[in-house]
Amino acid sequence: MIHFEGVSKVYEGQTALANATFSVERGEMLFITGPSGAGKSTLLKLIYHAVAPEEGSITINGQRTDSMRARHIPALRRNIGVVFQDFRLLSGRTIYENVALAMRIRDAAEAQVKAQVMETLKMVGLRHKADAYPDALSGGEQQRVVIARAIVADPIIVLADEPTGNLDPVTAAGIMRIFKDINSRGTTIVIATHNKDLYANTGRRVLRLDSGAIAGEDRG
Amino acid sequence: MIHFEGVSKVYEGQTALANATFSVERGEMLFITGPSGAGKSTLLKLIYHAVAPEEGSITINGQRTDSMRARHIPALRRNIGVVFQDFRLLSGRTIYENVALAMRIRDAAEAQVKAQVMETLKMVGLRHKADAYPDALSGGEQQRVVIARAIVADPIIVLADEPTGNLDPVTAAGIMRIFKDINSRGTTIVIATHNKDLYANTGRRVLRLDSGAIAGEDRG
Amino acid sequence: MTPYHFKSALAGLWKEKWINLLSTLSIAVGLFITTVGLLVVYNVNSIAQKLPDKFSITVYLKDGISQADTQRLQNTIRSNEYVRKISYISKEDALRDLKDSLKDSAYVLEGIDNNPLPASFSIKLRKDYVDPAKVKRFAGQIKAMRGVDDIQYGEQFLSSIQSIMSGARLAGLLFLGALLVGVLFVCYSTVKILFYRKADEVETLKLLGATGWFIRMPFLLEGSLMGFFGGLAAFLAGYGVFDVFLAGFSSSVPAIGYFLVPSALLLSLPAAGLFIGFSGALIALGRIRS
Amino acid sequence: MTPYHFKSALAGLWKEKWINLLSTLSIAVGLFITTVGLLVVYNVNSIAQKLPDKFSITVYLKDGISQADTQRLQNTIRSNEYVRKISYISKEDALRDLKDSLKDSAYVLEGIDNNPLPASFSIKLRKDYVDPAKVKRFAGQIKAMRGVDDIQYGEQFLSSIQSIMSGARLAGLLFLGALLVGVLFVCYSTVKILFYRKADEVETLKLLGATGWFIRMPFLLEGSLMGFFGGLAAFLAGYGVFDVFLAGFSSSVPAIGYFLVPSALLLSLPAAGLFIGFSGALIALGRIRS
Ligand SMILES: Nc1ncnc2c1ncn2[C@@H]1O[C@H](COP(=O)(O)OP(=O)(O)OP(=O)(O)O)[C@@H](O)[C@H]1O
Ligand SMILES: Nc1ncnc2c1ncn2[C@@H]1O[C@H](COP(=O)(O)OP(=O)(O)OP(=O)(O)O)[C@@H](O)[C@H]1O
Ligand SMILES: [Mg+2]
Ligand SMILES: [Mg+2]
Repeated sequence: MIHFEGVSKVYEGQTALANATFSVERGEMLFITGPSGAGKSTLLKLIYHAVAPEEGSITINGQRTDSMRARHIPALRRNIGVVFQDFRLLSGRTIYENVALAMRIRDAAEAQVKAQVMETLKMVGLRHKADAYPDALSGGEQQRVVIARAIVADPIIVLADEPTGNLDPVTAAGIMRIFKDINSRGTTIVIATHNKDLYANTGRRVLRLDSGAIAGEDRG
Repeated sequence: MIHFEGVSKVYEGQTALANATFSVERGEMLFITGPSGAGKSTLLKLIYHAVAPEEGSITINGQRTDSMRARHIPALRRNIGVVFQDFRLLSGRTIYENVALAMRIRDAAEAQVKAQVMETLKMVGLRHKADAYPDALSGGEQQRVVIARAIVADPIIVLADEPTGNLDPVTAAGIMRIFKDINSRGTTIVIATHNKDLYANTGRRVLRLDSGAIAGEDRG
Repeated sequence: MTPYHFKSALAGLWKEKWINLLSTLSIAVGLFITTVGLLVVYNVNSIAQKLPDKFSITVYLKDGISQADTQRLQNTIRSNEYVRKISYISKEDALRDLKDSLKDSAYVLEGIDNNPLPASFSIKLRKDYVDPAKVKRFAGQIKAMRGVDDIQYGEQFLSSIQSIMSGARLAGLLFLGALLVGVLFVCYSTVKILFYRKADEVETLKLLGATGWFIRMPFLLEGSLMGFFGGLAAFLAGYGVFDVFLAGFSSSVPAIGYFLVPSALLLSLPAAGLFIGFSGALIALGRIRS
Repeated sequence: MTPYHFKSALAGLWKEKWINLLSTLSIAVGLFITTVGLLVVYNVNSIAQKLPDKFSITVYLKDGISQADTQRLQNTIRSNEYVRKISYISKEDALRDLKDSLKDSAYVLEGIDNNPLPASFSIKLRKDYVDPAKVKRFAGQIKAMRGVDDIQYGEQFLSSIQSIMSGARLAGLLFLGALLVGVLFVCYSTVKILFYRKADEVETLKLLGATGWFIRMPFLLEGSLMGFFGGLAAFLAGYGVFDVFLAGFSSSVPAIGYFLVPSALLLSLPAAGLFIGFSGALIALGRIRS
């Protein structure tokens, strides 16, 4: 589903990812871990093409994306749901509208939007906040809105960047149950996290990054 | 140092804190924990007067602050260093300038600013990023800049809201060492967190919040 | 454009209503100033256009010319494409005119018994031919005709009409040009500055997989609506000032009564505003690259 | 104001140079349009001011008045506060003038041997007294003097001067007023919209404990600098257009040569810009409450 071959990303002299080669199978759930600044977010950004690599090839769902034409990028991104590390909620729109956006971009019918948005908000425990604006939510509530937006449109890949950084252990476990659930229905999931609890005893693959290099791989 | 007496905070019908009474002694390090949306951030905001309580009295450093005149608020805030949950870095200024701001607000001399900012950036491991802009930093790096800004001017109180949400365990432990260090030199510290590792086995007081109420207190 | 885009634009306008109102008023002010400028230039021009009406050529006829010859001459001249109007002034008319113009001093003429003044034609030209070179050529043609004694026209008056008209036209065009460019620029930059702070929102929409047009649509609608309402405000202001206020003043200051306000100009303001708002938003957003 | 504030303002200007440049140019355009408007009104006014120069009163003297009486009369009139200039026209001068004005028809006067025209004074009034009511009163006084036969002045000309002047003045003031208010508003709202997106930054500074003036200072400096440079750009544009461009055109279109550009107006533009930028920023930031 996702294949990196010798991929490197350099920001103005700062190497964020160096010669990374790895694959994620369809329907897999992969964890990425490593110290602060190791390149986890960069790796995810390369998948949804927020940044392009300096070297190497990236294949997503059978399609080469590293040197993709700009006009094909939106279609690629519509296949991917992203939990951004910095949230990226639109402050001028309600929680409902923020989550609905992911479906509107995909031209979903209004009735379907409403049903699916409300159901997803219920899953993350925020149905009662549908009409609030992001500023009126706690940090953890905002993070759950971002998670809802990432999964609401049933993308074939979900990328989650530190999705539980602002969540208490109980809520975090709830979110992980949701991820496991959609994963079991076939969605490929990649989670970048520092939180060992998320992958401990799951038996899932864990990729360790250090200073931009893949430093090892084991099972949680 | 900090005393809350029957403090309540209500946002448009949503009770964020209800009838909270507690004290923090000078030189203490207090943890606040509780599920997402429990009112931790609200409690900290009441201390640095980002919001005012509907009921109750708040005393900081011997001074009633709940119904304080607007013109006295800046002086109160200059006694307090805050690690904001949402970072609040100024995107138009370099890391150096973001951290230096906390000292310039206090009218520090330029030489002192330079020395202290560089030392603090070194403490959080970001000396080499001094000239970068916040956008060019990873999530965890940004969080450490916020921590540096909160402590650089040696405030008498440090409030940290989920300060390790984006940090790996090793870096988080480093930050906790810094907090312990400045605490041992007399600074009062209040940390709101979900991360049990931060307070486990420290013997410090831990305040548990649930749905805006103080649900209990124990020692980590 | 889906109902979603429309609702989204309205919500966007409402959420930040004060700053949007400010931008709308900026556009209104810009359009209003342009309107005033257009009206001033239009009026100066229409006054300048009337000047050639006052220009005339006098053709003195030989003494003793027959009535038939006079008639033939008049017909020949009248058929010329230059001529708008030709009138005959007999010897008696000329003397009466002279007496009228002498007014109180007319008694100097009292001793005269045979009329020494010649008969003449007074010719008014079509506007387009009131031009020094053309008039000179035309005058030459007429002077060569049989029965014409002499020809006279205000060469100086003619060249000063020319100079005033071309001066007014040039100044007006420069002023209008500067005004139009300036106001378009200000409107555009108002929209651009307004949308500048949306860069983050645009970035997020792109990362979510939105296409360029999906992202642009609400902004284009917002810009168009602001422009439209700006134009409407300018229209109302123009209507208020020109139709009501000036009408009130013109009773005490008659000159103002001659000020012309073509209502088509005022009526086109909302459309102009809409166009400016739309294109301003389009340019302000620029190319949206993923 | 510390060096920090100054550096911070410069860094702020530089970090977002394009949008700041756009705002600066908006201010420049606004000031330039105002300048053009001021110049137009100034010139229309100075033309209107010259009209009274053309107004004169003619005092016809009785036939056979002695030279001494004429002299005394002239002294009396000259000493009146209304009078700017008085000149004597003898009977001979009057006849010569009449001959000149008759031009080709002057031969009608050839048979005349005794001069029937009266001597006269031509009086020019001080500008402030060229007013229908005042002139009427003054004319009455003179007519009552010994040796004066009749008095004549263009009553119609006088009232049309009046009407043109007050019309031009009113239209000019309205236009200028609208322009000034409009341009000030646009400049202000440009700065306001520009600083709107800084609301977040201001909020953060407040939460860090900064006082109102600490927060305002860099913005005031930014606004002032943008205003100053906007004014400078307007000055350069004004200088370019009026002093260079118009001078070039005036050789082909003489009317343009009479266009007056008071250099004090152009020179004050940078200061005006600075003031607008500063006060715009001050108002845009509003009260900063903690
Ligand atoms: N836009 C950028 N310009 C320059 N350097 C960048 C940029 N983005 C990231 N970097 C650098 O690249 C390195 C990797 O960043 P990345 O965000 O991938 O780290 P991360 O593993 O996600 O860290 P964290 O756990 O702190 O979020 C960091 O050192 C960071 O400073
Ligand atoms: N400005 C606001 N307007 C309305 N409701 C608010 C506002 N800020 C917070 N709330 C609500 O108050 C409650 C407490 O919020 P608070 O931010 O204190 O939670 P928290 O304990 O910090 O949660 P988290 O761990 O998720 O950061 C939440 O339910 C939140 O939705
Ligand atoms: Mg990251
Ligand atoms: Mg919180």
